[in-house]
Amino acid sequence: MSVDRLIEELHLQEAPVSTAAAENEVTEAEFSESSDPRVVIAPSALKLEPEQKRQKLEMDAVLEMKKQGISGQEVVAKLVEGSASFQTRTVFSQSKYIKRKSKKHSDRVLILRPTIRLLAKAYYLKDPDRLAMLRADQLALILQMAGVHHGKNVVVFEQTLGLITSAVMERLGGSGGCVHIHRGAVAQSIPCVHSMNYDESTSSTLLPVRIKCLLAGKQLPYENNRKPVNEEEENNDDSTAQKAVEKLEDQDQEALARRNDRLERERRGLELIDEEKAHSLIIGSRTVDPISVLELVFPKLAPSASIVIYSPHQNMLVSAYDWLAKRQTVNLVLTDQMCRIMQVLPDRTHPLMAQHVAGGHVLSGIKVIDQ
Amino acid sequence: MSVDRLIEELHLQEAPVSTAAAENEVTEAEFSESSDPRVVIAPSALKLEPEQKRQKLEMDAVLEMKKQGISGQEVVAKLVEGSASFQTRTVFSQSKYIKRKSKKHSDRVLILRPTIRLLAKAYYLKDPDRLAMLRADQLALILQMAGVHHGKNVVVFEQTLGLITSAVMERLGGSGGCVHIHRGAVAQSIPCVHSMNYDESTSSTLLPVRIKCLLAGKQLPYENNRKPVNEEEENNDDSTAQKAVEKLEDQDQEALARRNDRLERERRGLELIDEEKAHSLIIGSRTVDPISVLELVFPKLAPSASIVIYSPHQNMLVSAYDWLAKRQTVNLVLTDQMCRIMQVLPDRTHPLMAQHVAGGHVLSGIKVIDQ
Amino acid sequence: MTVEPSFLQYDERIQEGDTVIVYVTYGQMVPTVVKRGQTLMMKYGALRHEFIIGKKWGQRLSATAGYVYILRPSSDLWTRSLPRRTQILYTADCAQILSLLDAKPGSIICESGTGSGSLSHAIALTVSPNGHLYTHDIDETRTTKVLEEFKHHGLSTVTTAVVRNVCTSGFHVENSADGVFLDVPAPWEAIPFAAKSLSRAKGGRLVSFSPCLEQVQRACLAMAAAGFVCIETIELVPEQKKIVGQHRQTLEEFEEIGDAYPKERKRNQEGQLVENTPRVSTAIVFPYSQPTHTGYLTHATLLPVLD
Amino acid sequence: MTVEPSFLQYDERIQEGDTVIVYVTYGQMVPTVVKRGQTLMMKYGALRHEFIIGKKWGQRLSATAGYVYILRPSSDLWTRSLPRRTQILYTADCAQILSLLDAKPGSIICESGTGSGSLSHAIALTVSPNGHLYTHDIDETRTTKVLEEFKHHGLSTVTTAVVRNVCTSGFHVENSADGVFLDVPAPWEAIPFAAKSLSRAKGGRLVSFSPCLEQVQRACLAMAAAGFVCIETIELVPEQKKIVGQHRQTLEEFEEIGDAYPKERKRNQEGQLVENTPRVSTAIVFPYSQPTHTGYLTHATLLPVLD
Repeated sequence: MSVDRLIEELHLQEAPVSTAAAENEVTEAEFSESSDPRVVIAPSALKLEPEQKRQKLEMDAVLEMKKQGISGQEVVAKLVEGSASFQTRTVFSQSKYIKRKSKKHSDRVLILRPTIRLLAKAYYLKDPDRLAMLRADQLALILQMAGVHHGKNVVVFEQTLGLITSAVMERLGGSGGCVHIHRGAVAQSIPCVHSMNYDESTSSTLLPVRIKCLLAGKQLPYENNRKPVNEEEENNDDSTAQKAVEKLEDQDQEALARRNDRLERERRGLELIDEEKAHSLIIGSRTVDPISVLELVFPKLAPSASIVIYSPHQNMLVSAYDWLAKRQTVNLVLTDQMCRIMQVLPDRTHPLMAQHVAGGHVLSGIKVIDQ
Repeated sequence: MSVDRLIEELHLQEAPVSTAAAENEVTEAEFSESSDPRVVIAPSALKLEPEQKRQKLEMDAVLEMKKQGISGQEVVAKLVEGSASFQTRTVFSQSKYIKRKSKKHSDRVLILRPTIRLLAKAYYLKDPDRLAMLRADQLALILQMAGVHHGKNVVVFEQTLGLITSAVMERLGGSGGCVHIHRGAVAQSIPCVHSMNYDESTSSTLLPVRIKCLLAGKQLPYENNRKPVNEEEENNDDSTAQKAVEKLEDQDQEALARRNDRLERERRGLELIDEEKAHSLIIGSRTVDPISVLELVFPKLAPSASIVIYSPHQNMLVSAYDWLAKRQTVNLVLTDQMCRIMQVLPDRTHPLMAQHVAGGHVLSGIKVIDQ
Repeated sequence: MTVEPSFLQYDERIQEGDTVIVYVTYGQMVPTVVKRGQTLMMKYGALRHEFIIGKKWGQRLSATAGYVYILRPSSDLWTRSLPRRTQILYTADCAQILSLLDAKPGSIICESGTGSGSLSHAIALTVSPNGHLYTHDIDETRTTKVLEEFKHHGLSTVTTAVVRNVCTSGFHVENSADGVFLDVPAPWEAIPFAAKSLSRAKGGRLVSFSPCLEQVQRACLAMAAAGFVCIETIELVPEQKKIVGQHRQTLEEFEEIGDAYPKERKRNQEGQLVENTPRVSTAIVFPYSQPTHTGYLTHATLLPVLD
Repeated sequence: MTVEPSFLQYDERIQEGDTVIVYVTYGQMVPTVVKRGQTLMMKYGALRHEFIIGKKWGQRLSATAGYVYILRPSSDLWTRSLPRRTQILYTADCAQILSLLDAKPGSIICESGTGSGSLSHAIALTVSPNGHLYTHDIDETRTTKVLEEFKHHGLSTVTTAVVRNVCTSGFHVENSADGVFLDVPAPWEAIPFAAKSLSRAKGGRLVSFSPCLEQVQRACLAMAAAGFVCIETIELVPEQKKIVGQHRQTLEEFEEIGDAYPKERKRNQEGQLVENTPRVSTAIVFPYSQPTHTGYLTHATLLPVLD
């Protein structure tokens, strides 16, 4: 699933008006806007027919009408005609139907610039598992507890698709460093960094460091194969082999430059850790035991550094708490937070009847040293 | 701390009017009624002087005035006079002060019959630790998940001061059985049962069973010493020895009758378990691993019986979940719930700024059997 | 001894006429009245009622395409499986409402509306055998249906269902109830009638369920105006968790195999099966999307009138 | 290299003029500006500032009656320890507000009121070095105090504090802000001014904090009327936990020793010390009473005006 598509879908959610909605979005809206607001709890039990079946007008026909420049108002009129259920609705329900369809088929689209907040929301709704269920509100808390701002040196180990790394980079604003600990030869699976399209200044603070190097306690050379592992596609069948050879020299130059850049960034990242200049450590863990990261990084953190550990698994944080409590750490605290959206409408104010609640826990503390 | 005192304090909380308040109750009220509703979050930071210091009129003097039959209104007038801070208050704050004092010193007291709900609330606020942090709303959930009603046979192991046992007894309404598993020779530390003053019919369903007997798999005789262990005070110093001897015969008769009653109830309780007639098992655990109880009771539960386990420690329930999942149990579910009180006042509606949130988790399931 | 079909008491073995809860999978339970000649169709195929009769409660039975469990009905299971005619009150709220009403055997409780009878069953079971539930609804199909269910469930003697708009006509009984429960769009209209239906000599409890805060605000004012005291509004937000087997990786393992959960056992270089790091059971919030609001519960006490 | 005292950057060692956070115990932290000749008095006795100068950040120091740690100031620590002149916004809300404002280095943010400067510090640190915070309050003592603090904390160049009632006079800047934050009793009065202060070409974000729902309702209407879109209200409820060593008893142990937590080691019948069942670390909700509401956060977007 492409990030662009995510961002697009996100717009649909936040946008008061849109044209590009998939038809199933309508059905969802009908659940949450049902006249009995408690309906949303167990929609399956109600066995509502999907909108498609009750609507005789095909989706294709609607799109065709739009191509022809037919106005949103006319499209809605056709939809009302085609709706099997319209006549059986109450007047109130009919007016709601028209209102909803009018919104949906009016001719404006809202385009928003990607922001960390919107990105966090989009990925959380689409793929909470791969994001370690990190909610936008908890990401905000992590940044604040870690004290990320211009000029800070922050070490990040995360399994959240680059979201934490990207958020840290934005807050550094081109000064300081964001050491990103990654597996393999090249930082992979960090779409949240790439999709923000950071300028050179902000990008300059990203310092990817290989786990291998951290484990070895020193920078390692790349393995002997010409191309960095995992980076280029392994598309070597005969028909394309010829072309590949032709491009080889250019590629060599480019690859070499990229590799040198990576090595230089890694050197800076490792140096920053070794010289005890890291002011914050953020761990956003899904499968990796935070203690495994703490063992390598904690001893080298600058005194008075903040440690912030996020995980959907409370027991991992309990173990990490015990680990930190035995070392020199103060202000250790484990928190969890509920984030609820309110529906604010005249005479119908209440918290949303259902929403995504998956999330995690945040452990934070401050490293201190003896006299 | 006596239960009567608890109930009394409880009345003060629920009662809109009362006379018997301790002075510190006033100070608390001032925190929660502060004109800035967010003040309550960190009262310590505000360093408000206690009411006593700002009030020149002594508590004793107020009580004396009341004895003399001076009306509440006059008492309030005196209090206003004596208040060091009254003149410095805003008009709004002054009117609130008078209103509050009028409520406090008016001449009515609200006496409520003890109910399980009020008892649960009182103990939770006063001694959450000894109650395993069992909140009234979670107690309600436990009863409903266990399906307690007239005629049911329920096995209870609890470390909640008798609260769960007492609530089960009330719901049985004199028919069925509440097997109460207890340590020692006699069921101790169950003030919540005693303070409900149940009639004979309701009391007849309480079937205390010694842990010893459950471990032994049969009813054991009482040990040889005349008095049941732990029951009577061990007050045997010389000066009272003589009196003790005089009362010995009467006591012997009474003690014997009580013991026989206990043995008969225990026999019925053990029989109910052995004959697989227990329809529900409720465990309310603080220090005891629920698995230790499950090992003894689960195999003997009637098929289709409900199992409900409460504990403030989630990890105990995770272990119990694993234990049950390996046996024949369906509908296993672990829940937690937030219970928040709303302040509903014109133009000042919001959830309470602070309240007791300690609580636990509830694991429930249903025992099934093979073909 | 053979007893009449009843939620309150039953034989060890299932009889014809009993209501059973057929447990198919987690989240799918089907209530059915056992009757010779009938067949239940569900996910795991067909199950002839003949096979159910005489079996023990809680027993596993084979259907044509899988097996199911036959469970004893309880208030909670009924709530989870009942035929829904309206939006219903779920177990967390039902439990809390019973507690706020101080409901127990012998209590006289008025309820409006009846809806699909989820709470009605919970109340009827709790006040049995000597209490009574008066349930009111404006829709006759609902009261008719719930009366039919009550009959099948052995609850007829403790229940009365009335077609009645309590907001305009008040409750079926006056000066006798111990508790009144309201789940109506305009509770403030019903509150003065609720006060009338409560016992003057004993006083009583009132509980009102409303999804919206504006309803709560008006209800609170109406309660105070009708003489209720100790008015309090609460909200319950349950959270459901599931237990998963969690594999804690070291950085070395992560570097080697990535974040895919490894198999419990793997082969080493000599081809022998070796145990991997054992998994730890842990609770996570699941499902990811959950109900976060049903309604506010406003409760209050009416004091007895002393003569 | 010696740098000016600043929350943004500092030497490895503490210099005179630096603001330090003296960590006394959990929950008790004292901020102080280090100055030769001065002495800090706290729970663990006296600590002469001379002893602080030249020490490493995070170092443990002996006072006359115990020891303390000297911590680097951060936005979170400042919020936890600052001198309170008003009710303040705590870290959970501050963090969320920064996120909802899309605040980052370079952002121009307006805030009202200044209060005790908890959020003001959080914003100033986030928008540094090339952004700006305009903070407004009706009380001059507050703006004066926060300006003094900003000076000590190296934030003067990125901040402006104005005595001004934004509900009647609007904000210090127009058509230039990226975000506006409101914590005022009547936000609806300030919202039209907030729209004016936001950049027309870039659009911007608005966040309003209100404890009461009635304020939220009026604010939402005012936001819609002022042309804001994507209006949403959220509420954060943090829950704090502590880790305790838990002893799991068997029924046998419970029968023998009761529910008192046994010592980690005990003597057996021969008088030898033996290890008891090991304790398991577990998280429980603590403190028992916690904040359950601070306020609702209503946020919205103002779209850019396309010419």
